Amino acid sequence: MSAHYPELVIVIPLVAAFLVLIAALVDKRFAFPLAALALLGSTLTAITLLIKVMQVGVVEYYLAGWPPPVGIAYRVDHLNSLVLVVVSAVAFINLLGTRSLVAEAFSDRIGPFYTLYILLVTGLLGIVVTGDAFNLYVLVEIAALTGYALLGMGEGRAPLSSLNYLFIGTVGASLYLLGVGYLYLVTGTLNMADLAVRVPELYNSRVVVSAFVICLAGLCIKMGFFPLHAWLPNAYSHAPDPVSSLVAPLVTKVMIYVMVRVMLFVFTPAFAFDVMRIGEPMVWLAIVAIVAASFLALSTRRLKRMLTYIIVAEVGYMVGGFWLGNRLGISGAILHIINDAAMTLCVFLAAGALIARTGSDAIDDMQGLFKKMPVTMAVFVVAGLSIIGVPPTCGFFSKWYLISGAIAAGQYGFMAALLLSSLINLVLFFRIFESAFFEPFEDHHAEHPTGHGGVFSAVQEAPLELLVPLVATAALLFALGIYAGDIVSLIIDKAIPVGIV
Amino acid sequence: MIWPVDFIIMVLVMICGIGAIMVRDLLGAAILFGAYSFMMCLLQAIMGAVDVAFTEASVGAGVSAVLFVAAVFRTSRRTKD
Amino acid sequence: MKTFALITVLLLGGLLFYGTPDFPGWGDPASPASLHVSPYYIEHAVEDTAVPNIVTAVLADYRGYDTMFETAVIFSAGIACLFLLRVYRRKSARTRLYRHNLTGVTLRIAKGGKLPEGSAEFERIDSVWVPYDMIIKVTSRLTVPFIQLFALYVIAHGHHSPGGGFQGGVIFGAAIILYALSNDLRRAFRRLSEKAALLASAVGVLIYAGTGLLCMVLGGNFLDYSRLAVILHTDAVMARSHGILIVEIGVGLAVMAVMVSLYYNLSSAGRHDEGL
Amino acid sequence: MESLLSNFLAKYNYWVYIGLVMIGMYAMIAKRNLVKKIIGMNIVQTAVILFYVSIGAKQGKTIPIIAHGHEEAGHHAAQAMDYISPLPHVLMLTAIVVSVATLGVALALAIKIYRQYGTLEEDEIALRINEP
Repeated sequence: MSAHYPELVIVIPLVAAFLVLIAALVDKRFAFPLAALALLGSTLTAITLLIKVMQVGVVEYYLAGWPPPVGIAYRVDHLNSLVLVVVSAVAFINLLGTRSLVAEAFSDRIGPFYTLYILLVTGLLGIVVTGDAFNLYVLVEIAALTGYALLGMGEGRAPLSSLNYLFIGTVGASLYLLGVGYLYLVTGTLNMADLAVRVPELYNSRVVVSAFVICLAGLCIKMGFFPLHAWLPNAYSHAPDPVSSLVAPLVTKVMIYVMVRVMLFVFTPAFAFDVMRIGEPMVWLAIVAIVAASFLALSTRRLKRMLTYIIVAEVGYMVGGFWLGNRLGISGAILHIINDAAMTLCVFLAAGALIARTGSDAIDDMQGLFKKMPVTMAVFVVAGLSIIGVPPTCGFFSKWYLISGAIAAGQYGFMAALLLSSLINLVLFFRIFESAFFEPFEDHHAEHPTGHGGVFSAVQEAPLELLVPLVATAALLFALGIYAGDIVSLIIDKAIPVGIV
Repeated sequence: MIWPVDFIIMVLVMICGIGAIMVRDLLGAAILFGAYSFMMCLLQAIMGAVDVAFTEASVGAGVSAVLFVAAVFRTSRRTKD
Repeated sequence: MKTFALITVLLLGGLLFYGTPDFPGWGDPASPASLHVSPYYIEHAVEDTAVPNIVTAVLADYRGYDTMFETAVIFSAGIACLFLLRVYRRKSARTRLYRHNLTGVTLRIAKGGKLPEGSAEFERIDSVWVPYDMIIKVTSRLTVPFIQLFALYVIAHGHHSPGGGFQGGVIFGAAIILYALSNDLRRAFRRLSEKAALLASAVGVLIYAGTGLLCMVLGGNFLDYSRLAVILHTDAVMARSHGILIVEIGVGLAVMAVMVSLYYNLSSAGRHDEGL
Repeated sequence: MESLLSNFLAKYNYWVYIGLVMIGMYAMIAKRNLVKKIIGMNIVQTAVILFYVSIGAKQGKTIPIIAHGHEEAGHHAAQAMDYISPLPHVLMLTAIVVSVATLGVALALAIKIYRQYGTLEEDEIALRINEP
């Protein structure tokens, strides 16, 4: 059975998605336990797969028994097995943490909700594990379609923002598909490993150059890289809380993983960094992204909107770090994919609990919350410190690698942007900490009569089932920080091709 | 392949595509989109992609057009551009 | 906005235009795309799978994994539409229209009036009043079974001619949509209810994924139909052919159900009382 | 000049696809009606499909269904040069299904927006949002 681990990671949640729907037709109380069981199974399989990859190296799996390039093949190396664990674990923790929020917000459509939730996770896991350029497009579309539906169920402007996201996301995916078509036109294959063998002969072909630009543009749209980020803040901040704490940590990070995968393992590093000479302009764009997004975050008074702008800035960190083109920078970018997924999950879960209890997401309404919700606020502080980059938490270590990479590459502008953004994050979070710690509590329910009712009516500590995942993720932030050196030396170092120094 | 037929269909594809986004009535746009899909299907059949043409005929010209009409019926026909 | 659109479009057009001169000529049999992987399919499809339609063989076997997710895409679209639009609260009955079947007289019953539910003589009609049109109803009732038969043929004969699960499923769905269009949504619900459509779409994709899992249980890789030979009592090649038929049936079922469910939700804006 | 023209004509399918991508993108950015934007999105997707189908085309060859497959299977294998390449067709079957799935979700969102604001025009929706 152990030979089938790469496939089981995907198939367990996929089959569970259909079973959840059928079970919910019978009785909707079956939906949550089945979903949790499926994601638990997927997480455990991903962890065993990671251990196996660390022991024996690259694992290959031929779907339908056809060897590539004729069939579709999985090629699981250190990079995707690590990201697989992160994606499945984040999805599982978020599922546990948001049960009561979901039961309240979607009481009449629990079955479809969990079906879409699991299909979204399946799509993301598939994107990470696949070794076929076209298969990746299909999986991107699954993740995107379910994402549009989940994001569109919020109140107020959510459907409109979600439709805009759909337009922009479809253009991004179509551009990626077009780029793959250009590559197929000159190479005749869709398998990533096979493409990497055949592309080097064609460095001078205009078709490969256009394919590179089109693919990169499509991926930049999908990950919300700065000039193309316009859809992201609206879509994420108007979404229902249980959905934004799933989508925000995962979707942009997985798309950055796709960029790393496509650039390093399809176009080959030699083409991406040396032939195209695109590294310098991309790093400058990333600098603009970080600075602009940080100032945009400073200008808003809404908690979730501020966090979405921080995501845009973090995308700038990772893209910039990757395009530094040296080992330290790329290690930093990959480490930051993991750390940022954990930090974003933690901060969005905490924000979801705060918003559910106070019924408002304005930063001004957070006075005195330390007294009312001490544990939730403590977790929020830990997540905030990690995003700022304070040493024992994981955010510090990935920033350390990124800054060392910037110094090694001589990109002092990028280093300055990282430091400036940390400073702005410090202001952003201490503004909240200060008002939550020192100012007296005011009940804002009178001002927001349409806020959440039911279980979340009184401003008090979040329920235990939400506190356990919250504290667990906060502990995870410290653990990732403490073991950052081991993660880099044992896993990430082996994921980066040997040619990059 | 007969090139005049090919050429005429390509011109028709362009005309239907431009028409579908120019016409100031959403129901008309939906029907023109159906015509566009059908012309696209002919183009694919000419190039020998029979399976794709079959799918495009049933999905693009058939079900997509019905879905457009249903959505327009449930919202409004009015458009300003 | 228009100038911005023009600039973006021209930039994109320029980018696409830049690559085109290096393309191999259109229809060139010696272009790289026709020389690397494709010839393998053309030369080996029949001996590997006993399916003369190479597109079907590649779709359901060599790249069957893509097709499974494609079915999952269409399934998630159906669920997404339901999730976004469905309104479960039943609004208090507004003014309703009923037709007396024998005389063709239309009754308008105001809010709160006594409704002739369950009566054989009266039939509810949509509030957008539609005249009683015998020609349309009879013609579509006559054609629907033949369309459905053709859909089944397309699914079953996909091995030898253009067609397969998707096309057949879409045509089967279109037949039910035609029935719903020519009659009304409530009559269509009597043939294929919302729950049945949901169940069929989930079962359809499960047939596909379940076949894959069965192959895994029998010791092969996921979706490796040749392992089904043990169960089907044939050789590996014919097992692949039968495996393709099984998954095509699953695809057809799922696509049919999803198309109908999309139509139900879009045409009634999720209320499921009055359609087109 | 002669060779330039013949080079241009030899790739006319590719020019049509570029034109369609541009039409679709223009509709998606410049039009303010949501259904028009959805039509533009679909035009972009079908243009990509046309591009892939053009890759697979081979002049003067037959469709990828092997004639008398069963009888001749044992005797001699099919010649790759006689048939149009099937792989792009397979990929595009998938892409068509993806495009109809996207269309369904997009229309559902459009209906939901109409239910909320009573219009499909972006500028009118912006007015309704800014109203107190």
